[in-house]
Amino acid sequence: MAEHGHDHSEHTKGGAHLHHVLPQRMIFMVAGALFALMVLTIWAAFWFPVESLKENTFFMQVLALTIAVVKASLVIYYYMGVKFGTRLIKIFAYGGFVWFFTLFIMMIDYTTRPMEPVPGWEKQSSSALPRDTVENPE
Amino acid sequence: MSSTIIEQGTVEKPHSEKNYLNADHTLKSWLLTVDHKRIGILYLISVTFFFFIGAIAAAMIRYELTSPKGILLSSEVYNKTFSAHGIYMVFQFLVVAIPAVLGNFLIPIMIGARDMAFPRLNLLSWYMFITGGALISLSFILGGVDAGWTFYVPLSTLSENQISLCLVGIFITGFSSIFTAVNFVATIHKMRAPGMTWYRLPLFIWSHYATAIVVLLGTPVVAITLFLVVVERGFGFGIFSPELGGDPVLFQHLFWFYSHPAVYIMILPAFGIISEVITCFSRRPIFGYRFIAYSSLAIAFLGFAVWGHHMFISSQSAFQGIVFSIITWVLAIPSAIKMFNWATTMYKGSVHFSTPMLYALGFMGLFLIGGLTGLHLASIDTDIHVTGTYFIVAHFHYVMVGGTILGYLGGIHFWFPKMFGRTYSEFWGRLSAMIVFVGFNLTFFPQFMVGYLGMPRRYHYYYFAPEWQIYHILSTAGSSVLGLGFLMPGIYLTYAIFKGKKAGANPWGAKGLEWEKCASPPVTENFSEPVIVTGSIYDYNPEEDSKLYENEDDSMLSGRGGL
Amino acid sequence: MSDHASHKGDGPEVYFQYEDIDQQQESYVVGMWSFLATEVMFFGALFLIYTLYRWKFHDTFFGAHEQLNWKMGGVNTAVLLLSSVFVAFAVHFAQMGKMKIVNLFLAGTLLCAGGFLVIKTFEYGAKFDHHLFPNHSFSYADPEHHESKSFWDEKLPSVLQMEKHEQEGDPKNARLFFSIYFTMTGLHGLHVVIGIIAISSLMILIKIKSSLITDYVPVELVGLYWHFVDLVWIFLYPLFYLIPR
Amino acid sequence: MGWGPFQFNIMPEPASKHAPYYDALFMAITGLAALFTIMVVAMIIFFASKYRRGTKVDRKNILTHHTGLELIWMGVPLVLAFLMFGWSTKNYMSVRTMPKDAVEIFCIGKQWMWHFQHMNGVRENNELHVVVGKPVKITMISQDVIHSLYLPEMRAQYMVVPGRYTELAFTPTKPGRYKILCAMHCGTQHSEMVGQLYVMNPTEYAEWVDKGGNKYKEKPLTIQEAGAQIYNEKGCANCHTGVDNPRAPTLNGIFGKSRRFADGTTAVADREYLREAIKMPHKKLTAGWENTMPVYGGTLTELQVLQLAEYIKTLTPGKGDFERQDMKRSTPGSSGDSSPVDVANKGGSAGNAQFRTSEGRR
Repeated sequence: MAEHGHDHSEHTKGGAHLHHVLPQRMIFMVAGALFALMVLTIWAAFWFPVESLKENTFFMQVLALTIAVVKASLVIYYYMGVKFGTRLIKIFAYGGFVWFFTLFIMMIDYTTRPMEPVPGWEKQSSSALPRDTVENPE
Repeated sequence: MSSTIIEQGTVEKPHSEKNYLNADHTLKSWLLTVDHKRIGILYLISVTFFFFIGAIAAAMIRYELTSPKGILLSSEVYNKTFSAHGIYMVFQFLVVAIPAVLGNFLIPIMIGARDMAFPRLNLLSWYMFITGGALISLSFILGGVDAGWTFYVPLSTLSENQISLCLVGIFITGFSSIFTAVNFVATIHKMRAPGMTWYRLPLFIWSHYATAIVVLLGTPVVAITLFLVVVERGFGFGIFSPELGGDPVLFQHLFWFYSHPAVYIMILPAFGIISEVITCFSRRPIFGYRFIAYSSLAIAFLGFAVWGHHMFISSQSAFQGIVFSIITWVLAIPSAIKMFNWATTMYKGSVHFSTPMLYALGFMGLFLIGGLTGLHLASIDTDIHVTGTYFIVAHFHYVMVGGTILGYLGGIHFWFPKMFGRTYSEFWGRLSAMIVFVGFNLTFFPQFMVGYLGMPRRYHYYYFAPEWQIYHILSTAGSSVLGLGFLMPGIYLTYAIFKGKKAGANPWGAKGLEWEKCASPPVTENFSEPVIVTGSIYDYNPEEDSKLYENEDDSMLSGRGGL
Repeated sequence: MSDHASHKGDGPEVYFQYEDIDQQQESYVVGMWSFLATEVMFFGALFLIYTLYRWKFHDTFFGAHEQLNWKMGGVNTAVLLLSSVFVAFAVHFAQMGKMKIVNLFLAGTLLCAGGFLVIKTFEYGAKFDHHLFPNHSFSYADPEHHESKSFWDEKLPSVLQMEKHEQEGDPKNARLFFSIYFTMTGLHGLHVVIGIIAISSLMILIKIKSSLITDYVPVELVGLYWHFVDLVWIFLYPLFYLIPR
Repeated sequence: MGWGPFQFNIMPEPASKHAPYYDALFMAITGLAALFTIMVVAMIIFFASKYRRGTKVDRKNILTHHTGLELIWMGVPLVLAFLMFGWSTKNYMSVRTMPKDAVEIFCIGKQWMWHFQHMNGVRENNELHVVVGKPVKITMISQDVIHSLYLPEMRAQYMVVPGRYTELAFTPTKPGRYKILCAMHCGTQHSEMVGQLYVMNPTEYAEWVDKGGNKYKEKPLTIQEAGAQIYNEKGCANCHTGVDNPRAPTLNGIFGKSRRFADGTTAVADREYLREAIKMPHKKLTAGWENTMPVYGGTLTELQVLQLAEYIKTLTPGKGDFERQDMKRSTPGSSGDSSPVDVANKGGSAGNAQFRTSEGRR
């Protein structure tokens, strides 16, 4: 059975074993990075130095999520062995995470519900007042 | 006939009487088997059982509706009946039937493997399927479920019956199909025989691959959604409860995120079967192999972006409705591609009307109507009036029954000699195929009309509009015929399993590893020799084939068939 | 299975359905990854629900998140990261064939997982005592409940104790927050429990030198699963414990 | 209605302005579907009979793929699909655009009953009376589960969702009796959640209104009056007086105006906002006031909330739909022309002084 050949796109050449051993040095480095990023995200949440940005919810959330994504990528790429995986494994590894975003098509619904795509399509014909006629209760 | 799938050794081995069926006769050998063929047979028995439960519920619904006043059942029982019909048919039959029975049986054989990649996981999925079915059945024994198979909140969270138990059952069944899909993906990717490249794969495999992808990416979403309903009922978590600021429409989004692709889980495998059957009985290479193969994948992926067309009037934003509408229109194209390619496949073929071919032709006609009436529902304006009526009931029965079940029956008849090594009566086969076709149309075509007239689905009487009765009587009459058509294969196929004539390895003269390299019924290891594939797929020659039959009477019911 | 299996020389066992060890190993890894894609979608739906309600009720979510103990969440993050590192080492040594060391690291992972669950118990216990579990006794914005120190709070070392925050925001939407919190962390906890079962059975199998463990793949599969559990927590932590105002 | 006992109708009577447009599109799509069905079935029958096994025909030079052909049968349906999509979306927009001069009706769905509330105070269960030729806008909300208000002859349907208002508009064009159905499974007696829609001539309608609907011996309170009653019963006026005060902001003229909240956000005070502010007042605190208002989520029904909102609307001078007619309110009975629709459309007017004056709601 030595002469078997699978689809060329997936077949790894030669008799070499599929796995590539992640060196210990790399494990330590990634671990260090992960812990550092964990500290970073807590630090950013409570002691972020730039006051003006700290006020900005959106920025802070994006920052926290970016750190989380970096951490996740480190785990996926090194610890879960995607770096050394075949192309097939890469496709499945990334495919799941990419496909997750199709769920967010749903957000179109919630973000556009208050919108009025059609002229005269008001929720209340009297609520479409220009915003500048605001009366403040104060 | 020169076969270009090169084999080492002969096709027709002298009958070594050992095969997967008689390898061991104990009950334990069946219940603890890891042989994909035996698991396929286990699934065949169990889905048939669940199909008949669902069919009995359907019959009760139909007889109830013959009278505008609803004489047979009370409202409550009626609601539980149609819920049972939907839940059994969708979760316990349609979603699993073709992949679990024919897919399990054929995928390893078709790609030249000795078994699935994970045989024990395969057995586990069958047990989970049975457990899920048992829990669902238990929920109906203990009081029933009346929320319909869609379980829309807040009805399903407020309703006081066995919904939680039923949802747990569906959850487990869902994970059973996920494990099956994991198995399919790994098997199709890694277990192909040497030389079995992607473009030499039978289209059956392509469509099952697309199905497995949809199951993998869709099922967990509905699993978690139904789980949330369970915790909402159990603890009052209230993630969908409007009382707490939750949004009941979110449930519908998440539910249809799976349940629309689920339609493709049901129909894509049938596409695969039809591609095989049409090719075999036209005796010529399929037309547009790559277009059919890639249209399966296109359907699988595009199918994830159209769920909102179930919700055009559900108070989702109109903007999103329009987006979903246009994607749905676009999604009609891949199905059209398949349809045209199948029709063209018969061009210059050597067409033979055996039982599987009759089912396949019936499938094409019915799926055409089912698919094209889908356009009324894809169109965001026409959907308003007919959604939630019998129009939609008729539409999805044309797709699900006319598509999936006819495909399934065609597949069972096509591979029956391979599965059991015996042949059934071609006369009864053709007769029942025609009865199913006629009965089906009589059942569901009137429902289009009564739906357009405004009969809402899930009504258990219609005393306010007695003029609809005629359609319902037609439909019920048709359902009796249809029921007969479904019962007949059950009888003559069961008879044939034990008493049928012995079939050779390749009774249809078909191409493909399962026919040319594999005995009927297959041995436990599938192939007695190692398989190497060198030729192209579907390498038929219609001219030679037709010459063989030039002087034969080949009328529809002659009963001689291709056997 | 073993009666079907065929040994070829001294190498790892190749099951009868496979041609060779490469095919077998990659099949398993592909199967696991496709299952993980499923898991991503499983949690994905919950992340979508979280995003939607967070976007709709941001202020209440901010108010309610202050009831969570971010210090304990942080410790749990560290514990899980550490367990992931252990698993990475376990896979590393499994690939080198040193099964004894593998068991050592798996034991470390188990210890971390157990620690995670203990800390989680403290967190959940405090929530139950403060009537923040969204069942019939849920009560929010009720000073009586959150002033009193519960059993679970007192048992904590003082470093990990949190100053009390006023319970702000709409009680109903806060209930939604806690519903999502308990669903997501609860399901994550369930995955941790499944992981513990998987790891301990793996350890036993390695210990008794079972015929099921002939190469590194079982360790790798369990490792993939465990890393995924860690991944989920990497996102849960900032999303629940560190909501910016 | 013209429903003969043995008559085979293929479509429900088109009785709204939109129905002919709807049926045209429906039939166009049906025609397209029929065309494709016939085409493919003809292909199948032709090929299957001509190339039946054993027939002596040319089977040489088999074609196994032809990209041009594939592109044609992808391209033509695609173009047709886009055309039909455009047509249907245009139709959809026109039917989902709420007419400005519509008769406002409120609908509450509950298990298992349709409850309608007219502006003039008439309340109906499972029946709805409207005038022919006048656009109707129904604002709907559900008390329990999701329902779907389905008027087949109007080709109109929309879901009635708990927790949020949805809207449905149609213009009846033929007098007659039509069906009201619930098309979303809503529990045990789902199939009994049916009613009648009466489309009446203006004169008949005026008589009907004058009698105060079917059921009432004496004239009912208009929706605004009912709202005012709740307003007084619940003691809203104790805090929400005519001017801003330390306890609460005034409600005079808030409808349709932008409100600024304590958290810095703003929103227009529409019906949706009012419902939230009544049922869950702590959610959006108006800037400058404390969270002192009691929660009315449990005490007021959806109908009462609707009535209250309509009353609060009347406190707005010169804004809103019907107020245009009605805002010359200082002089009772001066509500201009008195076509029956206006009778339905116009409620009572603001100010306690005018309640129960017959002139105010002729």
